[in-house]
Amino acid sequence: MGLDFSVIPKYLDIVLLGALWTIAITVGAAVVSFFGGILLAVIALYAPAVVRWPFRVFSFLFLGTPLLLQLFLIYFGLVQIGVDVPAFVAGVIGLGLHFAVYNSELFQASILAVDKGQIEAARTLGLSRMQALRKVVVPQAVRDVIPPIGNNMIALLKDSALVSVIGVSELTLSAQRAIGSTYRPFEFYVLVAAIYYIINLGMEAVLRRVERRIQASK
Amino acid sequence: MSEQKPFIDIRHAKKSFGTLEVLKDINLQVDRGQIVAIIGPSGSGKSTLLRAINDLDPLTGGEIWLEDKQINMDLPHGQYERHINKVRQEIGMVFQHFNLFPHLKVRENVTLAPKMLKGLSDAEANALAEEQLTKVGMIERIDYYPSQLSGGQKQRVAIARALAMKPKVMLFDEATSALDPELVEEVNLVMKQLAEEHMTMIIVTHEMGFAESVCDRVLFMDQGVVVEEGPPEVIFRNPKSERTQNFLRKHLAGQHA
Amino acid sequence: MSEQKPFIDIRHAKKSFGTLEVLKDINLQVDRGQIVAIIGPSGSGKSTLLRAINDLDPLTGGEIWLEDKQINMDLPHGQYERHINKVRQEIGMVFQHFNLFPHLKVRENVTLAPKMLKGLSDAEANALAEEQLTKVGMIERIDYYPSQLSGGQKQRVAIARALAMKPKVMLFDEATSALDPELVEEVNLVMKQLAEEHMTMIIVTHEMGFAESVCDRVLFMDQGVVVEEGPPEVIFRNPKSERTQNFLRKHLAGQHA
Amino acid sequence: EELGKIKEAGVIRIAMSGAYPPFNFVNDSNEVVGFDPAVGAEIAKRMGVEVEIVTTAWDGIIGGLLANKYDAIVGSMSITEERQQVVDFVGPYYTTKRAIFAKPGGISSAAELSEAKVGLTLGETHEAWAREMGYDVRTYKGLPELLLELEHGRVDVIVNDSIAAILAMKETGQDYVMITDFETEEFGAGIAIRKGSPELAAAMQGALDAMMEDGTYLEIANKWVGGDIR
Amino acid sequence: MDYALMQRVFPFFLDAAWITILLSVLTALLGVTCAILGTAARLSRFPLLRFLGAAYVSLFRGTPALIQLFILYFGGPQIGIQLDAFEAGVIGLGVNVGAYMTETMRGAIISVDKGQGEAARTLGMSKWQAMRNVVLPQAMRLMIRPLGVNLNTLIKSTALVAAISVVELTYTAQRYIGSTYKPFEMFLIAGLLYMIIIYVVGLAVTWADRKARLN
Ligand SMILES: Nc1ncnc2c1ncn2[C@@H]1O[C@H](COP(=O)(O)OP(=O)(O)OP(=O)(O)O)[C@@H](O)[C@H]1O
Ligand SMILES: Nc1ncnc2c1ncn2[C@@H]1O[C@H](COP(=O)(O)OP(=O)(O)OP(=O)(O)O)[C@@H](O)[C@H]1O
Ligand SMILES: [Mg+2]
Ligand SMILES: [Mg+2]
Repeated sequence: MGLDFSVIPKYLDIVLLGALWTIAITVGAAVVSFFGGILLAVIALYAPAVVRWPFRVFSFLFLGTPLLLQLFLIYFGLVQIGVDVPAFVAGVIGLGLHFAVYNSELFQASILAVDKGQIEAARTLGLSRMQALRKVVVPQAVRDVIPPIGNNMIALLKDSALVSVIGVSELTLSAQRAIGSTYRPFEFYVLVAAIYYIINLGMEAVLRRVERRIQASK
Repeated sequence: MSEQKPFIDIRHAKKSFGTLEVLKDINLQVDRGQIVAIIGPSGSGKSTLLRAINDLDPLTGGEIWLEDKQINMDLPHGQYERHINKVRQEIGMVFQHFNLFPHLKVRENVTLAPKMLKGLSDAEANALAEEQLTKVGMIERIDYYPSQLSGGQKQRVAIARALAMKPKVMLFDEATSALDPELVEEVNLVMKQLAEEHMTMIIVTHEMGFAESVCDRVLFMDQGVVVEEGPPEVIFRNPKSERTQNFLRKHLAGQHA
Repeated sequence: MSEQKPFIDIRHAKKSFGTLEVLKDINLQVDRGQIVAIIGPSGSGKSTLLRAINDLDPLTGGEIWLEDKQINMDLPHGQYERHINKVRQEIGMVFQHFNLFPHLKVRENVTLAPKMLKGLSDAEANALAEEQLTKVGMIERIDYYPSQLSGGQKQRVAIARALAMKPKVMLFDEATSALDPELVEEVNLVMKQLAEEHMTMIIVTHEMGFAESVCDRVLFMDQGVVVEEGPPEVIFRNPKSERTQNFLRKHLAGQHA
Repeated sequence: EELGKIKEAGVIRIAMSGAYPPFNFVNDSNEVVGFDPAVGAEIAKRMGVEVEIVTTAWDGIIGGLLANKYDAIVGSMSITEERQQVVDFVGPYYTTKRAIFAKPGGISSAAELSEAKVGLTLGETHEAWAREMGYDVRTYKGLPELLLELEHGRVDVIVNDSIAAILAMKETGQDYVMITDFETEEFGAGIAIRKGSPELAAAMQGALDAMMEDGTYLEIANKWVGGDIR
Repeated sequence: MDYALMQRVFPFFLDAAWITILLSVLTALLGVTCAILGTAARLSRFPLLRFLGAAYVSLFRGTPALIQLFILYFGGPQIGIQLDAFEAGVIGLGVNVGAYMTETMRGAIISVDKGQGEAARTLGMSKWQAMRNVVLPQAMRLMIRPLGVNLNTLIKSTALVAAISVVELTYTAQRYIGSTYKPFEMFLIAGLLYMIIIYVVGLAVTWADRKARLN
């Protein structure tokens, strides 16, 4: 069977609506992963062992298993113990926490890479450890790590496709729906790939601008 | 040592890193308004001593007093933190590598601590920053980032940042040795100005000329002990100890070669 | 300029980075065995000129000759590569930050290029390395990694590495300015020794004393032009140009203060 | 032509999800068993070839057939007009009906459906139907997820083939009520093959007819489903 | 928790874990090969090669791996590429992870101090000699950890080939969920096995990293 892209227009609105969901999930999860990552990094580096260890186990659970399983457990598992999170929220949290763990590794490295002299300078001025961390170390660490964090955000966009397992009608699921009606997998997957690619290019452009802004202060 | 009670009083200071003894029973008294230079070869413990004064490298033995407060106290963690943060506000420190906060503009570098720790309003803090930056001749660069400044300019901002906390003492750890030779003078000028205002200062330096011209007293340290101390004329022109003589000879050779 | 044909001949050297003109028509002739110092403020183009000599920063205009070979030739890529790799073997270069290969021991740092480019056997290369490292006083550290050496030691190894290629010229770009003052002398000694052996050298430096004691000629550069050149006595004691005077005054102020 | 190739290879590759008991599922020995494999194997036997079972996720199952990854889908696929535009069907080899289940005490009549959250499996025929009816639809990967969602009240009803759902509830010990007052349709489940192979279709249809005739079919149906589902 | 069931099916999960491991190993090998070519192209002095390298990275990192797999597996035959599911999985994921690894390798190479290459060049080494003897050995150390991260992601993304009928760990779990209606038990086993695989790979990466940094 040859290619026939004429089937697309009829389903374009479904697919585009899916794209909106994808963007919404990506943005939500990106925010969770960013601040979650900072929090996890600070805990990993500075919290007392009793706090650190549970978080380490938690991190390893997220690093060591496929996202698919994690989403499933958050959505279908939490409700068994009485916590009913809506699918969209579960997707944002699952995806966000998954990448928060990745981001935390980056933040940890970049926090450690901030010159020791910086903390010392802050401490000699009389700032407490927490104050020095908040005002001096973390802002620098964040700034230095924006490019790789940005890459994680872009990876997050692509992994948002997995949120379809818990029934969120994002881009990939919308395409499957259209394919389910037309049996034209190739055409729709190419379309979807193109849409992901465009969103991706948009994110890269934003990232480049942010990087340039940061470079200006360096 | 002209008054009764010294302003800074270091008694039997000892410091080891593991088995390495870096400070071995150091005693040093500094009066209010006095300016003391510390010289000595690399690794002799100069920085360690200076850093001990605000407990950045806590001593393993001995006591350090500032006026009537002991600095290196053994307190429960939370109490110690409150105590040391208070003490450090009274002690300004200037580092070899400036340690300006690169993500903040010059203005914010200076206002950060006063705003956070003394609760100054934006307006008050700004006025303070402008005053201190004017003093070190950096007022025009108030809205620059540190990366846009030369080394000498950075160091002057670092001094302004420390001064903004209105410290009672200023500590300088080789404040000019990371600078290009042409930029050294501008920083030295600021330090001389502080000297004229009778700021109490302890200055670790490799610049004998500068030390001679501003300091009341010079300490020569080697391998964790104070080998010799006295007025600059004596230490530089007429040192008693052979170690001091050797050091000065080598040092001047390296500098002028 | 005692012989007929200069050993190194830089004619009308021009270099721009984008719109920034860094070298503006520089001319410099160096005879075999001559030692030339280049001094000047930061950003004046000293490094750029030195790097142009082995085409690391290719000129945008002008010619550079070594004996009877033009260095900066316009050739098809493959040919140019062969040409420049040959030329560079004859020009030793020493950098401010040593640039030793951290993954190789001292011995391998020295033997790598001779083995690869001159096809020396292991035994020959080892003998060569031992010879050069003895010369710079680093033979005992032959099986250390660079990270285990002090700055001065690193720089001496870097010199040995360059010498092992038996270069006709040595270029030094602030070889001692990243070193602690006490470590400067050990590197200067090695350079003096080379001077005694009549190695042709071009030395970018901030150390006027050293320049005066070893160099035959001093060039003062500022903003991409050679402002003044002559024997060290003249340049340092009796400079004609006001810019040179200014520079030296500031510079010495900073150094001795 | 397809038939010739299969005969030549001596094996027919049939696809199913492997996750739809009792029609096709993995047993404790990790073998794919059930009504569908049994029917497939019997047809193969009658065609004189071996059978090879491929399990693949339901979303891509028709894609795989079109991409020639296997020769037929014997996976409880309902025959619909839309599907008939891209594949040919042999059969039907069984019929079932659409059923709607709700929690006891929850929704009890078709009239309330327009207010309900309706869960169904992505890509199944019921999805298109429910959308046409204008229901508030949630789609999931399969029956297990549907049952979990119904259990926790995140959907009010689920729509599924009656037989599979009833058996599943027996398995999980859940007891849901079937809404009976809506107009249900019968569905024929067919064997999907690529278009344009009338000989293959004829051969398979022949085998199917023959096994229905001689009682083998009934035997298989009794074994796996517990009754005749023709 | 139905432990008896878990015990019964566990051996089959082990078999599936081998498929996952095999898939990961082959994919990693192909990925590294692609990455070496991609890196060479991105650092080449020919603009066309640089462009192709950049386009490869951009396209394959810019779209989801799942979609790439679908296009290769389902779309391939429409343009004459017939692959069985396992081959398609290895090729699809391998080329995909190769794009990520290209960036890792390139990043490591360009973060080696520029002075290193220059020092080698001033000794007379050619560009390639400097690269091979001076820059690459140092870049190698820098890239071990980030490549380990790529590998970790890769292992988890092998779950995607379930969608094209390779019965690996995730699809084994899904099949059993379909048959037993015990999702948590099944995902627990699969999750455990993934964690073991990833933990072991993590240990290997840490070991390699430490070894590379020893001097
Ligand atoms: N955190 C540390 N851990 C272990 N040893 C240390 C530490 N800090 C300093 N030392 C050692 O203590 C000794 C004294 O160091 P210190 O920095 O005080 O010397 P210094 O006189 O300031 O030298 P320089 O002129 O090089 O700054 C040195 O041998 C140094 O290696
Ligand atoms: N790769 C480059 N791209 C753009 N500008 C450059 C580059 N390299 C050098 N420059 C500029 O060229 C000018 C001369 O630089 P150069 O390094 O030659 O100075 P220098 O005399 O060696 O200074 P210093 O004493 O600080 O080493 C400076 O303004 C510098 O910013
Ligand atoms: Mg020191
Ligand atoms: Mg330079």
